Amino acid sequence: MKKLINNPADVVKEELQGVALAHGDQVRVHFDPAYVVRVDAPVVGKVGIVSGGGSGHEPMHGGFVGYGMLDAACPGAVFTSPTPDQMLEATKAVDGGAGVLHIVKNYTGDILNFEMAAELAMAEGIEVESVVIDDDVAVQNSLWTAGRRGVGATVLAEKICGAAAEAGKSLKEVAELCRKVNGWGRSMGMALTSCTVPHAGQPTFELPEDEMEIGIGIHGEPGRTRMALKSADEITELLALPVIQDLPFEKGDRVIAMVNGMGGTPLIELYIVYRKLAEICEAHGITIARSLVGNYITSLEMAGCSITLLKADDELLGYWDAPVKTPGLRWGM
Amino acid sequence: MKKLINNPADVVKEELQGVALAHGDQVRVHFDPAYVVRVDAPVVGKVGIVSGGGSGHEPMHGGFVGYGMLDAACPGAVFTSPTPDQMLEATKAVDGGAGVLHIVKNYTGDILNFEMAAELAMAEGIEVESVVIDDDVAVQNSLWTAGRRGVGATVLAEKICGAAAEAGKSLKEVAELCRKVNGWGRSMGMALTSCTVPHAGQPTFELPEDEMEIGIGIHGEPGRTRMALKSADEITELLALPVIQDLPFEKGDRVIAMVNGMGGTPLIELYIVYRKLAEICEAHGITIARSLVGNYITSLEMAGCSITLLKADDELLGYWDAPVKTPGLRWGM
Amino acid sequence: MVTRDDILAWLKCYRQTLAENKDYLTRLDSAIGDADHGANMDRGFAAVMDKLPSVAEKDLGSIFKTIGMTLVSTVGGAGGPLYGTWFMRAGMALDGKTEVTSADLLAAFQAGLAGVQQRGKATTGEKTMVDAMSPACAAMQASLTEGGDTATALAAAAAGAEQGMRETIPMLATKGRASYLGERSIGHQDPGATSSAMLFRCAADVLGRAQ
Amino acid sequence: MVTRDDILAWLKCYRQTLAENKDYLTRLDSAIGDADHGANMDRGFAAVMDKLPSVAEKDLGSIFKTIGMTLVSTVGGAGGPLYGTWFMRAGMALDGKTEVTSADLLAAFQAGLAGVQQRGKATTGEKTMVDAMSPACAAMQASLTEGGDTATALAAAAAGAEQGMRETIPMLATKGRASYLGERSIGHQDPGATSSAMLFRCAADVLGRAQ
Ligand SMILES: Nc1ncnc2c1ncn2[C@@H]1O[C@H](COP(=O)(O)OP(=O)(O)O)[C@@H](O)[C@H]1O
Ligand SMILES: Nc1ncnc2c1ncn2[C@@H]1O[C@H](COP(=O)(O)OP(=O)(O)O)[C@@H](O)[C@H]1O
Ligand SMILES: [Mg+2]
Ligand SMILES: [Mg+2]
Ligand SMILES: [Mg+2]
Ligand SMILES: [Mg+2]
Repeated sequence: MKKLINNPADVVKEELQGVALAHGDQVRVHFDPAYVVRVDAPVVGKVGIVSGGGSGHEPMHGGFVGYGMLDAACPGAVFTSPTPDQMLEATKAVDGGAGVLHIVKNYTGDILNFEMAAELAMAEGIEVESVVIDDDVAVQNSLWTAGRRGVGATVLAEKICGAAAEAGKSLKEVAELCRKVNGWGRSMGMALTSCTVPHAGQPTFELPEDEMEIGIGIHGEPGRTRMALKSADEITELLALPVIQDLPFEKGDRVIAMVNGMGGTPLIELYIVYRKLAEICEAHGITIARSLVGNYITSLEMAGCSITLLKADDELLGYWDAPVKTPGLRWGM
Repeated sequence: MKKLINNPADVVKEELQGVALAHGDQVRVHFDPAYVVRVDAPVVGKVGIVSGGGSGHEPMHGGFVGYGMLDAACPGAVFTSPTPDQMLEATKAVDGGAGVLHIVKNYTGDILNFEMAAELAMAEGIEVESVVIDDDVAVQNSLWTAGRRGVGATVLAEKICGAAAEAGKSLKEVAELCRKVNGWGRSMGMALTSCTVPHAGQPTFELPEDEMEIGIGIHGEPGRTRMALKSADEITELLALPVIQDLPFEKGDRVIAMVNGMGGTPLIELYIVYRKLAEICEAHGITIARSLVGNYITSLEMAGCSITLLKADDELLGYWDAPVKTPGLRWGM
Repeated sequence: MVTRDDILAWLKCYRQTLAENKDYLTRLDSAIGDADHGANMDRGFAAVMDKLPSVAEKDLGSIFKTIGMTLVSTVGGAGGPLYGTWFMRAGMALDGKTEVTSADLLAAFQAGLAGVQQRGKATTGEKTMVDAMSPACAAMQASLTEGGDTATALAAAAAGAEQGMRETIPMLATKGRASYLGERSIGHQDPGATSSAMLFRCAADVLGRAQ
Repeated sequence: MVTRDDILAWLKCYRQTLAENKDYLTRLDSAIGDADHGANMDRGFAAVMDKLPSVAEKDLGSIFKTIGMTLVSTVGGAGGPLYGTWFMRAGMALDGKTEVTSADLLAAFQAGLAGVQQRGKATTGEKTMVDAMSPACAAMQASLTEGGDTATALAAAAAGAEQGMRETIPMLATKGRASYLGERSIGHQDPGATSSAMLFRCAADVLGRAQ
């Protein structure tokens, strides 16, 4: 295991200390229980937005705390959902009287912990809405399983809902918008190499030099299928087509497109993927109205990428373009 | 070799096509000869700033083209300096009548090619100033060698000089400022793993599972010394102390600090390094006034990091804080 | 009767077992999950051990509820809320008691199982910890009905849990993270069922020896 | 006399040699540089081959200057401007000629060397291509002074270049990218000296056989 870490048990704590030191002008980090919160929280009269999940996906979620995006993020241990007490304290810290939205990725752990937190917060008189993000088309959906995983659309939902909250929308409206984003967003990812969980000390899976994993999860969960390594263009097709097929994207639709790096893949490769994705979208009559290319929802040092397409109307594009000021995403201010 | 690429010979061309598609609102990409240029170039009356170098260091330099930073960037083949014709065309494209600054990293290839380009541009009546960045303390400086390499300070110089040019400073003034940044900036890097040049097809160097390379260059050039893997805190000291010792940073000085990822190292680890760097600076009485943590000057998929400290006075901080709008660095607009 | 000290010894045994099997559990979780179950359980029960002295003089209900809350706030993931719920619900069944019969224990185990099923919405056959907890309760109940003593009943519970654990191997996961794998979850033993079986094994070893 | 066709055959031989040794040159450059010298030279001379037909009827001066400019605009790195300069300066020495004597060739090689030294500011002993180019010129001059014919003189040049190339192994680099390595540059053969020695070896093989 080759990592820039000290004791594996201290990884998340020390990272948060680094975040606090680097971004003290934008966020405060609360320890025990751990959460990252906007310096100006709570914003009176604004809907608060809280997300969270296991660490190891940076900049998500802590890097998306700030004006126009999240009010707070709860980091769990690496790849482990945070606990209800973190979420409860974060919810209390950002409640400006207009209620709090929990954006939850669809993993059993995240669901159960956020559920407990919401119960506790509501018992303390805070209005809470929870929206579950489940955009990963790699997982064949079914009534009988835990359903799809929440991946890339989470980033887009946090940006868009953050803008709506900033614009003074009500809790019901922001939650409705979040469900719309989830309904219109689809993702799929792949891995060239495994990640290594610090306390596990060895790669989560073994992938031979000439193979790749299609449909990988952001925790190194095995994907749809393992196959021989292919070219960037072929890989992009393997990801983009299931995404396009799953949603009724239609000729003339506009989308927000994200090509996301898993953490160990350099930007130069992500642009090569983006180039092919743009070509595929064009061939399907889909217009990429906005794009994001880079590391936004990662899986430690895994090499690989994911593609997210979000069908976007004027409402979503308007919120997308609104100013955002976080360590991980910033424009307009 | 596991990469998201098609033919190794097409990597740079296809990446640039991706950049053009993703950032068409901010930059235009010219092919043959290849350069990335601001959509609104030339800006009449403003000093133009051109940089460039081998590809594989993304977002540098192409990702730093835009308002408040570079006017154009010339991408070479992977790790290979671009050619004079690229630089000449880029220089002509950004000349708004106030002359053009070439920011050149100190590598023989970059020096020779930019030198030829400057001669050609001046022969065409364009005023050109060249400033060489050589901030890498890993290389023991000497009158008898090619000197130090240009690394992290290049990013800071491009930001600061871009702001000065935007503020209407003259070519002489912007060049002087660039020399000041180079004089006050120092960097050092390390690698946990090698990068793989696409056309070489195999890692540039072999690094056993329990070793690391201290003082690595951004092209996978061997560094100062190879040694047993150490903790993040120890590694940070190994990088920060030579940086601090080389420049007469004094108690009470302020600095802009950058912890830069080499491409394959996840953000979570960079914050752990930043945390220790902040501690070391504090122990030396140095105040970190501004910081940057992330992938800014990379070496393909190499795992590792570099540290840059730039002593900063009010002038530098003022230009640092000025608005910038590029694909790779953005704030204030 | 099983005394409070016996119960504390059981928990200590479990904490020890988890520490020893941390890597094993994580390896199981690497195959069909996200490689953290061992570390999660170990972190949680280390925290439980730190907390226990402050409630060691209280009734078993308070002790179990404290354990449950400690797990909920330190484990995270799916395991935290589920094991947390198990202990909290078992604690309710033990309210006010400082020593218990085997029937009390069975009632606590059943309450825990019901809590886990309510929270996680899983039933048997879905490749989760329920597949160890549920046969453990069934086997213990059968043993007590047949007149088995505490040691026999707990041994039956542990054996039932272990058999259930092994039976998760051929199962197709339909709950939890392993369900994302579909067919590819088949052939691997569920980590949560494994940590549950260890809990019952410690009970048999420590509490079975008690009287 | 060496004809224009001979010269074109020499260049073709060199292009071929580079293609075959691309990986070898890159491996040398991996040890003390940045792993691109083979790809750079190969790319450059592929472009040269594309360009040659359009100037093949012109004088050698024009041909060499075209090669030089093509290298400058396609190779990049240190190699591009240096080899580009070598061909451009050699071209100036061959201005107007369509066939040349061995003395003309020597003058062109010397002009090329002078150009490289002026651009790169390196002298012998710094572990660069100069360490192959310079002894090549010296050996060729000595051979011609002794009355050697073209074949003999070019063979001497090639041998001189190769000896110079090997002598870069123990050198400490003080120019180019390898200089960043300090002591650690010792023990490795310089890639640029190696590609230069190949240029002279092709000259000996092709032009030496010419008359
Ligand atoms: N819905 C559920 N009901 C009961 N047990 C579950 C459920 N989902 C997951 N589990 C159990 O949790 C275990 C995984 O725990 P852990 O690794 O700690 O959490 P996570 O999956 O969040 O990483 C699984 O092996 C399974 O036994
Ligand atoms: N200043 C110099 N003078 C002469 N030759 C040089 C000089 N610097 C470098 N070289 C030659 O260039 C070669 C490297 O070429 P190449 O790999 O193409 O360029 P780069 O070093 O820019 O990657 C070295 O092996 C050396 O022979
Ligand atoms: Mg987990
Ligand atoms: Mg090079
Ligand atoms: Mg797990
Ligand atoms: Mg080279």
